[in-house]
Amino acid sequence: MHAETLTRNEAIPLDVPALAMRGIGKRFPGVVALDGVDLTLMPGKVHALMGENGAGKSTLIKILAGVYGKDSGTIAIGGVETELKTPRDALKKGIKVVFQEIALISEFTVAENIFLEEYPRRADGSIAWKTIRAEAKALFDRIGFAVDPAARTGDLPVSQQQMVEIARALAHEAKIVVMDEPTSSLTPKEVELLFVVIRRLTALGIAVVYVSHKLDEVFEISDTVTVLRDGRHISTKPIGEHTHDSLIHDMIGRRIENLFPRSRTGSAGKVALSVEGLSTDTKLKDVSFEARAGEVLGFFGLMGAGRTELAKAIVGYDPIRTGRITIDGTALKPHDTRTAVSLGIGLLTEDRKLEGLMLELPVQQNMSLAALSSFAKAGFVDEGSERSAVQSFVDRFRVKTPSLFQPIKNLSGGNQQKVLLARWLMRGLKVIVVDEPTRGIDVGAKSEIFALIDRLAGEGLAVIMMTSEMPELLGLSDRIAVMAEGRLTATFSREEATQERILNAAIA
Amino acid sequence: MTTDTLPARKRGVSLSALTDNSQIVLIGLLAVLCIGISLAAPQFYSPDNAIAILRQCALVLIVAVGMTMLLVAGEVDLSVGASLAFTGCVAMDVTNRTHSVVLGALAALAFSGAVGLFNGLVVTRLKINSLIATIATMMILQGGVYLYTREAVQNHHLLDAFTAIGAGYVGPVPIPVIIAAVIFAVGYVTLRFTLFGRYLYAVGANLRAARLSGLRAERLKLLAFVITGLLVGVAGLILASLMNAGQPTAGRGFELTVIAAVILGGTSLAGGRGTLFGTLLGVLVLKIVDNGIIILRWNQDLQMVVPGLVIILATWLDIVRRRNDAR
Amino acid sequence: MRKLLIGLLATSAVAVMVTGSAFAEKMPKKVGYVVNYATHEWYQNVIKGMKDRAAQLGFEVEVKDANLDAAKQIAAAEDFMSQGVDVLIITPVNEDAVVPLLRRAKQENMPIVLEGNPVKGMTTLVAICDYDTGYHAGVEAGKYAKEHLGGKAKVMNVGLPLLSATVLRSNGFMDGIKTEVPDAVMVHDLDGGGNPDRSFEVSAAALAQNGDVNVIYGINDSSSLGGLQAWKAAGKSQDDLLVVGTGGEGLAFINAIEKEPSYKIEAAMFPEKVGFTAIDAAVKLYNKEEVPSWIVSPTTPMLGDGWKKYYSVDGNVRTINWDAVNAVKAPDKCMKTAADLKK
Amino acid sequence: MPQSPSLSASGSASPGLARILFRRSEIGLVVALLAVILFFALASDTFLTVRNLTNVLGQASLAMIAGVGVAIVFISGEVDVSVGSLVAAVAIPLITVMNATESLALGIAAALALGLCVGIVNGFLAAYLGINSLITTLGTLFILRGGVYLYTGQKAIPDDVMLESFFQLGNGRLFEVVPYPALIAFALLLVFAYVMRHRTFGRKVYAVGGNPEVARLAGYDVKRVKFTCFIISSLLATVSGILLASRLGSAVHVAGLGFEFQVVAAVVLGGVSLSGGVGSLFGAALGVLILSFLSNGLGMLDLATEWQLVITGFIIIAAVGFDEWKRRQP
Repeated sequence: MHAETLTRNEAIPLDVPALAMRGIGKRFPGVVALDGVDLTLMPGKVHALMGENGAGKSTLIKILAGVYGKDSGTIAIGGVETELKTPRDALKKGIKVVFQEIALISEFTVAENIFLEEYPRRADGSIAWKTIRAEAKALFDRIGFAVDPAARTGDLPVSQQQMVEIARALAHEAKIVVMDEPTSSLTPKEVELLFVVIRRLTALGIAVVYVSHKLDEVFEISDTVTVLRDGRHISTKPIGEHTHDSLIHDMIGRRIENLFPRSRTGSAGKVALSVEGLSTDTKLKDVSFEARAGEVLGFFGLMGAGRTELAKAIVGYDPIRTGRITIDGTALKPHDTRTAVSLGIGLLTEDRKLEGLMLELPVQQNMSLAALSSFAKAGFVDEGSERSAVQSFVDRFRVKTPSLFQPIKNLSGGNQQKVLLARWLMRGLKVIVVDEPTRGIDVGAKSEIFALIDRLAGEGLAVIMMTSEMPELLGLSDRIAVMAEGRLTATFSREEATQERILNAAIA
Repeated sequence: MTTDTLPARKRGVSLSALTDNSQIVLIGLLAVLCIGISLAAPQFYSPDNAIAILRQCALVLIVAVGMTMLLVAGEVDLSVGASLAFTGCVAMDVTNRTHSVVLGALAALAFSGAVGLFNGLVVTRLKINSLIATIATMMILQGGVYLYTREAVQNHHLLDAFTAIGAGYVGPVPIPVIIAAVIFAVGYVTLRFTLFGRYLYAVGANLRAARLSGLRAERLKLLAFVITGLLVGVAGLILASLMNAGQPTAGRGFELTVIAAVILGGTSLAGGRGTLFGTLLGVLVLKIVDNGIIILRWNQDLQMVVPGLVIILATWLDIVRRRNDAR
Repeated sequence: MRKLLIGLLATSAVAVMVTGSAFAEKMPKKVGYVVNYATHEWYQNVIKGMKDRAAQLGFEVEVKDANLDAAKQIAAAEDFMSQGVDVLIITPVNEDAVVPLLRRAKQENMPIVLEGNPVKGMTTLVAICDYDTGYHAGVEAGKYAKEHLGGKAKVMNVGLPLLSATVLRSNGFMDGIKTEVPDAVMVHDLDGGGNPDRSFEVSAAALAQNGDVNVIYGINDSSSLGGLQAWKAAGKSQDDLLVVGTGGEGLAFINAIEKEPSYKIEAAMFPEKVGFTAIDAAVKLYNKEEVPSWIVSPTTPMLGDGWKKYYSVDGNVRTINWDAVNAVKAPDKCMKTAADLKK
Repeated sequence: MPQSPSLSASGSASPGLARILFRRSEIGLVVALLAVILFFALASDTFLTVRNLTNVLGQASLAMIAGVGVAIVFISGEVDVSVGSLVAAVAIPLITVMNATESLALGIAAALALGLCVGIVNGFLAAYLGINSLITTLGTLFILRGGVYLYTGQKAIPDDVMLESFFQLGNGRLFEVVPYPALIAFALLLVFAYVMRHRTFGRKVYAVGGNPEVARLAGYDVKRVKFTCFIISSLLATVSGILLASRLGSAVHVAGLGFEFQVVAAVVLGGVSLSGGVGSLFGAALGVLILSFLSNGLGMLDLATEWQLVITGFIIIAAVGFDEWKRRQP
């Protein structure tokens, strides 16, 4: 049966919507993620889902995948109203999702991950490993992806893992295939292969949801576009009725002007951080750069290019093999966050939950962590001055929290990020590294974070910003460094930088 | 609610500054136990019994102070029972040889501190899960104590000061209770008000975040292990004094009692959550249950069953409570 | 005095030679002993008695420890059988748990001497009489109570219900004390776990519940000492108290008798003698001689300084006085055994 | 890009007993086991005999059977320490029912029924109510042991009917050579290794332990998988308990004290991670064998219990420490 998965399923009627979501609502503590959103998918069509980060795309997809339950609204599949309470329900209805975050078991082989949802079995019920390997290989051959089906998934680079994710959605019969940012780390050649696959899927009558930031891709592949903003449905139109500008307008709304409030005028100061010939065992190869006080140095790279690894190495978190890191003239002992912090460099991590937040602890404890020793006298924490310092940051940053004693897990992503940023500002840094500072943050809070970053540079900090978001890269950076495969491939001044040049350098 | 981890300090110390929801459940449980037992057996409230309970609590509480710090930092030490027995033997032996209580006490602390250091190094340097590492240490100590002494180390020095550590009184209050109270107070202040205490919560709540913020997570954990070790030394000294001998067979199952009390007090096995006040309540509940079973002349086998049930129940109530908080 | 000692030693040497020569015909090469709990002082002394006796007779005793694990005990016995020992001596962790082992040993013609308690299908058992030990100590305690405690006996039994042997001791003690003080009562019947800290803990609670006690009985020295320490910690005077311990295996009781005014009676069970007797039984089995199915090893209550008759202490080393111990008469049969408990 | 063809050739998707047995992670354990055997063979002249080696296999089988179950729970990302009391508890229905009915089958059924109940309770508390499984099973460890003491009045329940089949179960040998418990252990090991490798349930266990969120996205019922693992663990511990009861010829209230430590130590030594998703049942079995041969060999050298404890403790630290170090290497 698996060999036949790529043949037209005659049972799919082409005139009934494959999926009709009506008035979907979903709220999280402190945030309305979705508010009455509609989405209709037709068989054999590619439907692009657009919107800024935090617009509600991921939430909508997760409801479709059965990961989240909806608070209100209805879902009909093939004209039949249905409930998707668990991922299993969604899979049974033929909904396959390629998630943005890699959803693979790293200990398993690629082939096994492909068939994770349903293992092919032999007559006696045991797993047909030979079939799995053969079919995985056949599948990759058919799609044209070069991935070794026998490799341990965790050993693969992120781009290949992404291909495995995509391939997995095609391994079984599906009525609806959802792809959430499938190309974020693929090369243009691989993107072309993906598009061939998508076209083949639609020819079979499968409805495809395509989520992407990349306008060119959307114009190339999609039939219809739905735009979400701030959890609301903004527009659904055939792609032919859109221009680049109209699409951006729908996504960003009026905020396009003030999203990147650049207030700085002065030029950069002296060198605050210098990195020479930095290499690690894991990723980085001979990275050298300098960052100056009062500037935002943006780092761009596709997924797996080494941005996060670079961030972790220069703040002393990960060990390095060779190279020299100097902060404000003092050499940093590698793999020692304590000295790094005391020298004045800190990291706002990409993964807030895993590396930033102490979820169960209150706002106050979370914010004061790095600066705590400055409130201590003879080892005792002066909680009075700690609290007033925290309170002043809560006021200045407009952190929305019922009290300083609220566990931080109950705050929205934007407010959490403000608390983590304040953690470092309270400490008083010379260099701050921010890694994907707006991931999972809604649009309103986003511009506040941008304003904060801008202000930091204005106050004389060297800001190093790792990002995969082109608008924020271009909007905020004074200089832009581009990485690929662990190397620094290009550096542009603000004036030189264009999307095309940056992308070319990132793909090289 | 405010928080279940670090209670908010209000101006002036009110009861609500010391407690939180999970502890209200425990306080209620404690009240029910006390009332129930004393209705059935009035001797429960006799001064003798109160002192007996407090003295029993003292030993557990002293070690539980360290264990709370360890659990808050996300680690655990199962070797405390075996270490307790060994330390008692060392204390008695050295006091016998030197006729000095001070040297005996120092030797006990040095030994148990070294055990804590060993545990800490194995966990932080070799990166072995502390559950496994301290099971191994437990085996080593259980074997080691018999290599050290085949039989109970008798009191040959007959120093009154040594006997007083465990069996003496200041006024009506037994000295071990005073020692425990002091250690509890110091522990409470340390965990609650000092940089070290606050850092332990951070390390346990999110190790990576703590390291990224410049905390020396490994060293903090190591310190918590050493503190636990030293407190075991104090308890071992008291036990040796109470028993008037260093008993290599003592301390069996002691580690489970201590951990049970700490967990019952609302400290999470996952780290980052817990208070010493909760631990105090946990110790009291467990020891009053233990005492009540004897006072009520129930079958002593229940002393195994009841704590098992109480801990599962308390943990479940905690989960229910937190689930409700999240809404 | 010294001459007397030397004289005693000389006679004991002769006695040893005489008894030794009785077995002169055939000695096993190796005897294996699976002990239930080698780290306990009692068994340390049993082993000491065995090794001493075997050395006298010129062969080797090898010991494996079950460490209170019934499964490990079976494994250790298996290992001995495959190693090829000539006779096996076993102190069961649990009497019922060695029945299959005895069956297998019989299939392989491995002679087995049991120590401790009787087991279905056994050939011979070397044991003290637990009930009798408690009983005689109880009689002495009763006499003491009549003389010093105003004829009243309110007993706190720091017991160990886990083992039938220790239950028998407690029962014997109460029955014995009642022969002298008929209205003696057991105020507390406790499970002290046989270890000192647990005994201390439960005794402290029990004394708080009802402190009207004047006799503390412990099924072993750890239990009686735990009970006494709890008494002292409760701030009670030892003036009207009698403490009775059982076992007399280590230095602890000697220390207590010397230093604690209330510690007056110790029911000595002479573990060394048990080991000694077990080896003799093993040799007999090896020679396929007739052996009684129950060989009783003697016990006796020691009052006050009475221990000095059987033991001498130098520093941390305790030496048994074999003559005095060998002179203690053992009954042919126990008054009560574990079988009586099941009725 | 770490993608060497030699590694992928020996990748986990290759069936065949020999290749399963000697996958990367287990080679170290096999070498360690052989080293232990070699050492004692040289140090003691009574160690390397067929009789002794088969003895050890028989002795190891109890920990191995329970260890397979505990390893499965570990792989699913949970912990089960209740097995120490369970092996003692299941002997009670076994012996009682056998005494009443003179039927081995009914006795075994009664024992399995109790094991099933305990598994359901553990699984329900840990998987469905979400109580930390260490606390849950520590609780049931206490409750079961206390329950055994209460029920038996701290006395063993003897086997009154003395069925030959029951005696043979734990004490007999196939062809007078291989102990039946060893055969049963090996059979169960093979069955569950097959399940973990070649049935979807086994793969779900690995997935759930390796990454519960991904497993949920793949449509697995994470709670049910964990629930089932607890039941398997309890049932396997029941089998251990039945064999133990046969070897002890009775329901012994003190049986299995500390058994849980022994099993957990062996399983971790065998490379099964406490954090889930990693390890194999063969590894766990090798861990059991290493500790069993160690204990037997040290006994042969006439080393007392205290030395055995000390040496075993250090070996666990060294072995697990080495494993962690190896895992950290890129």
